[in-house]
Order: sequence, then C-alpha cells, then structure tokens
Amino acid sequence: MRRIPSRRSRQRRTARGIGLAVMALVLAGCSGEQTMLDPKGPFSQDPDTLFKYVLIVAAVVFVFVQGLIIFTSWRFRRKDGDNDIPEQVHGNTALEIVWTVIPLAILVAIAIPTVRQVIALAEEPDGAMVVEVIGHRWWWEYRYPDSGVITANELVIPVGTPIRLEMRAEESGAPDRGVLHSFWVPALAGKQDVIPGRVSTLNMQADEPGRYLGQCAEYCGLSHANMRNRAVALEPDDFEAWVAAQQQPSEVAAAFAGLSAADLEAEVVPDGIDQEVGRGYYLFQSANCVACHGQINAEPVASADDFVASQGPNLTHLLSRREFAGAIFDLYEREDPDDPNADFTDQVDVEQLTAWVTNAPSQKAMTPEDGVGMPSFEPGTDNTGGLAGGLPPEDIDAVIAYLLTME
Amino acid sequence: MADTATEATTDVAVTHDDHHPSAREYVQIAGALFGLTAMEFSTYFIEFGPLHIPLLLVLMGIKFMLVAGFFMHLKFDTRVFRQLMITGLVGAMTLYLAATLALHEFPAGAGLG
Amino acid sequence: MSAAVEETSMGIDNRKLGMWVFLGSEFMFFGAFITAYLLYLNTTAGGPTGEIFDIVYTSISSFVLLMSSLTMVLAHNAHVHGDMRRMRLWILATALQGLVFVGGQAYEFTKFVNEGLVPTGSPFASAFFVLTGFHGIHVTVGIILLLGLWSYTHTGKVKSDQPLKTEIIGLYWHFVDIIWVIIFVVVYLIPWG
Amino acid sequence: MATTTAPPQTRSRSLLSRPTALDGLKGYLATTDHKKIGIMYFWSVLVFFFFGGVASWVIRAQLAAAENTLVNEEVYNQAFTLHGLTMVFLVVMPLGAAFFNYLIPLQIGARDVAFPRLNAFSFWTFLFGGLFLYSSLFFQAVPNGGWFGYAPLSTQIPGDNMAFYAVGLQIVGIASLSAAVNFITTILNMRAPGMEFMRMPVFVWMSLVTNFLLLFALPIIAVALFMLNGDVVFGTQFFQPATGGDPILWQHLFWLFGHPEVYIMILPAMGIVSEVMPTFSRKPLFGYTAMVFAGVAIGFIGFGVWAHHMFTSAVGPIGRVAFGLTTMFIAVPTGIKIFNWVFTMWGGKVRFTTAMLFSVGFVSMFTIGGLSGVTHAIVPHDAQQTDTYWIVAHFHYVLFGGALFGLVSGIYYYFPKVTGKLLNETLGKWHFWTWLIGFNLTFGPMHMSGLLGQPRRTAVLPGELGPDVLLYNQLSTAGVAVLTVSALIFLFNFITSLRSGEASGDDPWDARTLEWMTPSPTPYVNFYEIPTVTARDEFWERKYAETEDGVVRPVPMGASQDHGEPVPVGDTATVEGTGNASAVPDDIAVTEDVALAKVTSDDHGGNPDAADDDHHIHMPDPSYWPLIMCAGFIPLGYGLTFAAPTLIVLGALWLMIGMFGWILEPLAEGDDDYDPDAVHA
Repeated sequence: MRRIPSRRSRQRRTARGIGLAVMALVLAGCSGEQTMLDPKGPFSQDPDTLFKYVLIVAAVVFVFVQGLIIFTSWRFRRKDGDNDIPEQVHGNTALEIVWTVIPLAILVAIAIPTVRQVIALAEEPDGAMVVEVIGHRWWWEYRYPDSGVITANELVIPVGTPIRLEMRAEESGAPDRGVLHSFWVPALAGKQDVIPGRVSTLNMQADEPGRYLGQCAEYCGLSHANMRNRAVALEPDDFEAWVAAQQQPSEVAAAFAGLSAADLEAEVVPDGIDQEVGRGYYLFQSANCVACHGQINAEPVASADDFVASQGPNLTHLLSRREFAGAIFDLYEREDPDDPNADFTDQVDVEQLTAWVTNAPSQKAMTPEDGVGMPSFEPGTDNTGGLAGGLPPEDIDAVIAYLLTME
Repeated sequence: MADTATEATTDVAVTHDDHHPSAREYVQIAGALFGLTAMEFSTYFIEFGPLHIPLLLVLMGIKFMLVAGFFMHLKFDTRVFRQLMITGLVGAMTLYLAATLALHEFPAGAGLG
Repeated sequence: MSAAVEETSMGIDNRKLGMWVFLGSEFMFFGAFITAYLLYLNTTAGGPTGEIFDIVYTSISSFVLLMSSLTMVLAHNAHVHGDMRRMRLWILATALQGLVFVGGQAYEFTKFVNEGLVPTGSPFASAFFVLTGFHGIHVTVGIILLLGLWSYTHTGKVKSDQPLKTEIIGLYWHFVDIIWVIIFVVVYLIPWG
Repeated sequence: MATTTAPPQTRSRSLLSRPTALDGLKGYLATTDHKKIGIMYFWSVLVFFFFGGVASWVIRAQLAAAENTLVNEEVYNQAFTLHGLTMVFLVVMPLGAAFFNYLIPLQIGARDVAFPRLNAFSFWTFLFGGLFLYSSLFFQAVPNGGWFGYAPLSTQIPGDNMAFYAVGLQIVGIASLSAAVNFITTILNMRAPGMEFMRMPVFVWMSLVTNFLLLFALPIIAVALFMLNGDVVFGTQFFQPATGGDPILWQHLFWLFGHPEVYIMILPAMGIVSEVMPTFSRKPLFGYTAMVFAGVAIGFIGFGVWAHHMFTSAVGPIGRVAFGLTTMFIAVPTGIKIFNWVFTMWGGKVRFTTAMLFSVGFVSMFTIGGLSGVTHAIVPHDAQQTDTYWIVAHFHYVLFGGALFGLVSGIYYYFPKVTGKLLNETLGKWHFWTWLIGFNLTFGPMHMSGLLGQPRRTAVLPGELGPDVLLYNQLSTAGVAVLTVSALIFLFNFITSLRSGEASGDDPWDARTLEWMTPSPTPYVNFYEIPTVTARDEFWERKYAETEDGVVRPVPMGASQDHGEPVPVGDTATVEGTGNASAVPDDIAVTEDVALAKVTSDDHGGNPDAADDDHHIHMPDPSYWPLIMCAGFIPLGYGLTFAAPTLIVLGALWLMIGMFGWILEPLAEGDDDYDPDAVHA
C-alpha cells in the first residue's frame, strides 16, 4: 500500500496542476489510490504500455499541431493599416495527400498492436482460478466455486495466479433481474460490465500483494457512487489460510445448531455463549435479518453446492472484511482517522456498525421500499421493507454483539 | 407546400418522365402481385426444404420492386428518389445486420483482460 | 404547379422531394422494429409463439392492402387524366381497403390477446404488437389523408390539374404497403422456429 | 431583431383569421419566416443553456470536496442527467438549428426554406418538447437515469422520471426530424441559379450532411424511446431480462443514434469555422473539395463506430476489432479538416476579431478532443478509460471546445447580419480569453482525475482516491466559476450591443458568401433580387478581381459586368474601425427602396399565382396553425407519461385538427395550395 504523499510533494503537484496545457507530459508522476497509470498485473500492464506509447505519439502530434496553429496565427496576422489582398490559394493536392497519408500511417501503426492485444486478451488464461462476481444494487458479491466460500465487497485473490471472473447481475436473488454494473479494479484489469441475463468475463492478476481500490463504473442508479470494491491480493500461503478460515462455520451459529427444536423455541442460549450474543442470535432470526442475509453458516463449506442464495451480503465471516456497505464504511478503525487510505487497526468501529444496522438508509442512499437496499430498524422511521415498528436500541446492541462474533 | 418563389433554374438534368404507365399496365402489375402473393401463401402448405426461406425472400423482393418501381414510379422518376430509397433501405439493412451480429457475438468468453 | 417545379434546382416539386426524403428515414424506423422482432422470436416467456398466427386470415388482409395500392395508383392515373369522378371513386376504394385492413388487424389483435398473446407478456409479444401496431398507425394516418384528399376534391382545394397531391399521398400509401410486404413475409410466413 | 418590410396583403379564407403582423409578439408566434424562427431558436437556447449551466454547478459544487454531502445522490443524479439532456438536445442541437434556419436560405440564395410552416412546426415542437422535459421539475420527476437511459435501470427506477425522459426526447426528436426533411429539401432544391453543389458554402455542405445524419439516426432513437416508453409506462417487455428481453438491444439502438448525434453536434460548428476562417484570412478555404468530402466521410463513418461506446458492455472480440478500427480511422477525415483550416490561415492576412479567435480556439481545442478520442480506439485500454473523467474530458473538448466554440464564433460573426450592429470587440475578447481559460481549467484537469481513477456519474467523490484527484476536481470547479463570469460578460455584451451596438453596415467583415450580399439586418424578403451564382465565393468574386499580374484588387464600382446586371447605386454603409468597409464596392450595397422599386418594375417572383397587388416577391404568409398543432404534443406527452388514455386521445385529436386547419389554410393568400408533408412531420 502506498502512503499519503508528503506535504512537499503535494505542493509540487499543485504547481504541476496549473501547467495544464502540457498535461500529457506530466502523466508519469501522478499518483492516486485508484489510478489506472500504475498497473500491478499483466492484464493491466499490456494495455497500459500500449496506451502510453500512443500517448507519446499523441503528445508529438499535439505539440506539432498546436505549434503550427500558434505559428500560423502569429506569422500571418494582419498588421494595422495593411489592406492588401493575399494570394488567393485554393489548395494544394500534394499537401493534402501528405496530411491524409501520414495520419493514416500513424493510425495503422497503432491499430496493429491494438488488434493483437484485443485477440490475446479475449482468451482464457491457462490455469486460471474462477471466481463468480455478482453485482447487486449497491454492493459486490464474490463466490468461489472451488471452495464454497462467499464474501462481499473485498475480492480476495492469490498473487501470481490468473483469475477468471465470471460476472453477472442479480437482484433479490433472481439471476435475470438487476441492473448493469461494471466491475473495475484499475491496477489489475480494465473494467467489464455485468449484464442481467448474461455472464460476462474478465481476466485479472495481481503480481504483488496489496489492497487495490476499485469502484462500480457503470451507472446503476441512486447509490452508484456508493458501490465501491476492493481487491485484496495475498501471498499464496496466506490465501490458502484465508480460504480455510472462510470455510469454517460461525462458532456461535454452530453452537445454536446443536440445540433441539424445543430449546430454540424457548430461546435457550447454549453454554459458553454470552447471553447478549444469544439474544442477538434470536433477534437475527426474528427480526428477519436472515430473509436477506441468509443463514449464518453452521456447517463448514467445501464447494459450490454449499452456496446459499441471499439478497444481502453473507455475514458468516463479516469481521474478516475491513470495509462494509459497498466498501464505503470502515469496519475497522484506521491508524489515522483523517486519512481514508491509512492502515487499519484491529479495533472494530462499533459506532459506525451500530449506526448502519439501526438506520441504514440514513447512512447510504437506498430505497428499501422498492426492495433495493437495507431497511431502517430505527423505531419512528419508515421501516418499510423491514420489521414493522423497528427494533429498540438495546435489541440493536444485541444484534451487534452477535455480529461481532463473526470472525 | 409551394416554395417561396425563387428564380432558380434547373442545374440538374430533369429526368422526370411524365409518361406513367397506363391503367391497363397497372392492372397487369397488380395481377403479377396477386400471383406472387398466392405463391407466398402456398409456401404455408408446401415445404420447399432448404430453399424455403430464400424463396420467400426472393418473392418478397420481387413484390417490393414491383410496387416501388411501378406504383411509386421509381422506374420512371428522377434518380434522386431512387437514391433516397436505396440509401434508406441499404443503410437500415447494413446497420441492423451489424448490430444483430454484434449482439450475437458476445454471449460468453469475451472478457477484456 | 408546373411553374414552381421548373424553378427548383432539381426540377422536382419540393413536396414530392420532401416526401421521398421522409420515406428514406422511415426505413430506419421500421428496420429497428423488425430487428427487435427477429431478435425476440424465441423469447416468448412461456407464452404463445408465432404458431398463433392465422396465415389464411392474414394472407387475405395482406392481399386487400396490396390491392389498395392498385386502386391508389388508378386514382392517381384518373387524376392525371383529369377524371375527378373516377379519381374520387378509386380514392374511396383505397381508403375502404385500408379500413378493412386496419379493422382486420384490430380483430386479429383482440383474438391474440384473448388467446394469451399480450404485449406485456413477453419480449416476443411486445415486439410483435409494436411492429404491427406502428404499421397500423401508419395505415390509419394514410386513411385520414385519403379521406382528406377526397373531401378536398369537392371543396375545390384539390383541383383536377393537381395530380401531384394525389401522387404524394400515393407515395406514402405505397410505402406503407411495401413495409407490409416485408412484414407479411418476415413476421408471418417464414417458419423461423 | 430583424426588421421587416412590406407586410403582404391578406384576404382571409381559413378557419382562423390569418395573422398579418410581422412584428411584435404576434409576429413571432405566427411567423413562418426562417430568420425569425432562427432567432427564436437562439433565444430558447440561451434560456436552456442557463438551466444546463445551473445543473453543471450542482455537479461541480458537489464534487469540490471529497465525500461531500451538499446535495444528496438523488439530486445529483437528476442534475447530471438534466445537464446532459439539456446541453445535447436543448442547447447544441437547436443552436445548430438556429444557424441552419438563419443561414441556409441566405447562403444558397433562397427567400425561405422549402416548407416554411413545417419550419415553424419544428421550432414549436422543439420548444414544447424542451418545456415538457423541464415540466418534470414540477412533478418532482426529473429524469435520473443518465442521458443514455440504459435499460433495465431506466425501466426500474420508481416514479415517472424516465417516462419524462422517453416522451420528452421523443417530442424533441420529432422536431429535429421534421426540420431535417425541411433542410434537406431546401438545400437540394432551392439553390439560386448557378449555385451548383460544389459551389455551395461549406456550412451548407455540413448542414446537408448533418441533416442526413439526423434523418437516418432519429428514427432509430424514436423506436428505442417508444420501446422504453412502453417498458416504463405500459409494461411491455423489450428490455426486461426477467422475460428474456435484452438490455443490450437498448444500448445498440441508443448508440446507433448516439454516435451520429456527436457528429450532428460538431458538423455545424465545423461549417461555421469554415466560413469564418477564410473571411478573416482574406483567402479562400484551403482544399474546399477535401473539406466537403471529409465532412461527408465523417458522416458515413460516423454511422459505423457506435459500438465503441459498448466495448466494456457486450461486444465480442470481432466487434471490438472492427469498431476499434473504424473509430481510429474516423480520425483521418477529421485530421484533413484541421490541417485545411490551418492552411487557410497560412499565407493569409489574418485579422483576429472575436469570431476568428473562437474559430482558432475551436481548431486548437478540437484537436485535443480528437487526440484523446484516438485513445478510445485502443480497445484494451478503453476498458480502463471508459466511464471515467478521461471520457468526460474528451467529449467536452469535442462538444464544448469544439461544437460550442464554433457556434459562439458564429454568433460573433453573424450578429451584424442579424441585427445590423456589431458586438463589442473589447468585451468579446474578454469573453474569448476567459472562456478559453475557464474551459481548459474546467475540463483539462478531468483528464488527470480520470486517469487517476475517478469514475463518471458518481454523486460522491470518494475520499480514498487521494488528494491529487480532489485537487483536480477543485480546479474544475474553479474553472466553472471562470466560465460563469465569462458567460456573464457575453450576456452583457450581447444585450448592450443589441440595444446600442455600433452600426455594422452590410458587410462588416469583407465576407465572401451570398448572405453578406443582402443588407444587414436581412430584410424580410432576403434578396431583393435573387443572385445568379458563377463562383464558389460569389460575393468575394464580385468585389475583387485578379489582375493579369496576379494581384487581387477591388473591382471598381459598377464594373462587375461578369456577374449580371449592376445593381443601382444606393447609399453605401461605411463603418469606421471595422477595417473593410472601403472594400465594399458601392454597387453591392442597395437601399431597400431602390431594390423594391426594381423588383416591382420587373417581376422576378416567378409565381404566376402571386397576388397582383403585392410587390411580386412572393413570401409565405404567417400562420398560427403550426403553433396550435404543436400544442397537441402537450396532452399527448402527458398521456404517454402518466398512462392516461384520455389525454392521449385528446392529444391525437388535437394534432389531427391542427393538421386539417393547417391544410385548409393556403400557404399564402392567393395561393391555393395544400401541404401534405406537414402531415407526416
């Protein structure tokens, strides 16, 4: 991860920003956390190389044409009192052929590598790991068919392995609903739209570990701006460990799974489980959280057969993620609260999580009344799409306590 | 709508031919159209194998040309009208065919990398 | 009329040229609907397919529309010869055939809806109704034009030496007919399934 | 603005009493005069431009800070949708139409367009369509699905927002289509004697290409909008994946129209620049033939690149290659044009009036837009660029730096033609430089914020994009402030010059083409006598001749025998300080009285039916019917938006009655004629 730029370099950049006319020349030195100019894998590297090569050609053409315009304007300006009529030139065939053929030659030179690359990139890379990507309004879901893991917002991938994303759009669990989105992590690959009713694919690969920023890039309605995503590239060993952890069930949910139907009816809390957490468990069922988020895994998962259809993000390993709600809120506090790109501490931002669970539409623009997004559970607000009357604060706290067990 | 009076003279050769077909010829064309429609209709009952669709399209094309050429006087009128019609027709067919092909090319395996 | 024609740059009446320009663009219009229909041939969402079409019935109404082109051109022919009585007769005959066609289409639509092919049912149904429906609207506009033309021959607004007016309306009418020639084959006759 | 003369005698024989006023409000409401219609287009554009500007302020104010909460997502989404719709459909396109209206008849030597009442119909339909779209404000249903209205989102947004979009654009589209039929017919069929195709001014050529693009592109969007209207309001299934509908069909139809639309916006500006540059360089346009064919080529190729808007949505590898190549090669004709403009100046005596500055600015800025455009054709990298601010920067360099600069150049250039007064040059230069700086400050940094990963259409600037991106956004916002000041300078200049501008004389720029042969402001009849054209730059050829030793000199007064009868001498308007008045030979400047006297004595009207008591120049009479008929679109529009059959029937009947009233009314009193084309408009 890159650090915040120093004060000095920031000033230098300010000065650069003013020299806009020569913008093309300053490309090389600009930074941003979501930049497309700093590729970190082969599928972003090749297009980038081609683009920068074209940019140089464009810069030459730019300087030539603008120079010609300025020179011509200056050289042939009419001086005061000069009322002569210049020679009435109507054209020059040789010149016109020149400025038809030269651009044509330049374009052919650009076209050849472009065509080659288009064809090369369309092929499925060897030994690719498949991940299913599902665009919802307004968050991303990822499913790993090889291991049965489901996660959200943060796409976790191993370094050095080509990833084949098979992408689609869903809404309310229906594969043919939903709207267009576009999955984009600029450091790793270009973007590709997800289209309801179709499966589109995208190749990506990270060559070094890191947390790469991305964002939905196809307008998808109200909260399009709040649909961000991250790609987390881990060393292969770390990735194996991550998968193994994700396959495990929630300990609390597993404990409740051992209860008899009668005990569940009586809302018994198993031994070793905090009473507040237990209350949260039952509220999670009764307040209908499960209707959207699906059941918390009580059994280990191993393959695509274990996928649970759900309308909202699967929460079994919520705390393994660093951000939530379309990656617009930090689940963990940052070392520097003022820097949105600072490293994370291991302190959960309970306040933010509570605010979200209490009244999500007040935190992020959503329309639960139309079945899109999470409803408000705050009493006295519009609870359409959720639980009539909402949940009192102490119940919310219990649900939070339960959520905080989902490591 | 009559134009405002200009003193324009003709700078494009007038090819307008006032000799339209006679009523008799129109009826003959209509007879041909009748026959063609009857043939089209018959394809509903007779199977022509792999030639079935091409045959229908050819019949359609002939009918099209008869109506456009004789009833709309394209055969006798100035070239501009023919050009307008052909531009519209060919343009529409090319563009929509290209769009259809593009639509069908995509379904799978087309990632950008 | 002729005086004005000879003054134009191309020696054509503005109105006739304008009509042709407009018809050129109409190909793009119907082309898009036909493309959508062909794209959605098989997306019937479990509803009725093209099997529902009654070819015999549609063939008859198609034939009526085709023959209306004959009466239209005969009306123009009569007008050219200054025979306003015949011209009126043929115009009425054309309008009548148009009405038969539109009436037939209305009946066909009703029948289809009763059999479960509704515009909101599937992309196939939407495309079918919108394509043929817009054609029907074009025919209806044509009928209004014809009836207008017919009534103006009585008021003196259309004179016996102005066959161009009949010709221009005729162009529109024949164009609508031509589109149906295509629709009849592409939508009804070709067994796409 | 334009003064008018000689109201025709009227004898009412229609349902309504025929309007006779040529001036005042009534004169405008009932006008069929292409010049007045052009002026009304212009004023409508100014009003819509203001609203489009307000929308852009909402966008820029929101993005001036990271994670800003100044406006909420809903308002922002409405703002960028409305901004796009307004600028494309209610500003740049109709501003082009304003110039088409005013200039095409003048430049080809005609007295009006082919169908004057259809022309009025086009304007009123456009205006009502724009007002209809904006009426969504009162229903709190401003379109919020983007100007591109991608299905299925546009069909799923709750409320009537996207119904207003579908119906509003449909109405505006009808206006443009009827105008296209009109202008094509006019250009093909109403040229003055001797005005062969290859003698037409380049603006007329570009107008012809533009209107053909409109003619063939608008039906496509009409179909798409009917389908969308059906899906949004009436429950049809065209774009509904749930029943097998294909959202990509919408994209193809939209961009089949949408890409030619780009050229529809830019070509009129290219035409204007091709008029301005030769005039102020005192040289003919360099490579006229190449310019014309490049324009036609752009028109053709412009229809073959649409899928480059969809590289990341659903285009397979073959499509990517094919559309990538066409996208690249459309740069060739564009490049030809740019070099031809520069070489028009080369070797000339370039006078930098404000109009010329804007034209040079056009060439310069458009070049930048063209270069960034080529990068989109690198398909693999387009997957990075698309839907980022890199694209926003690109198309603003094309449509603002290109189209708008060219059109503003036209405003400065033709203001004297329309009003007989000059726009203040000092203020004009202030306007130009602030405009240029503000423009580059606004859209230049967007290249950078785009490359640094800022996506389009996001209501919130994510904080995590970093301080550089924020800085570039703040620069953009500052740029809009500069542009606002610049626009105010222009408005002040425009209004004060309109009221008390310096008199321009008939030919303040020493221009080259026919329109400047008429007095300024243009009289009601345009040409007292229709000129016979013998050369490409007809007016210039009449003013100047080349001597045997190759020196070009003004033709002495009354010596232009080669070009028809010398016109009687009137009083020559001489303007101090504009430089060229002395070059205007006296025989060109004609006073109205002399000309009218001449016309009366010698009937050039050519229409045998023309009323004898008139002065034999036969002009279309004003009519209320276009206005009355167009009003029918309002109930029809709301009916289609709110699914109200009563309103739909009412609107359809209204249109039909309007049509019949129109038909019953003769084009001009004494001219018993009838107008079928209006029927299909």
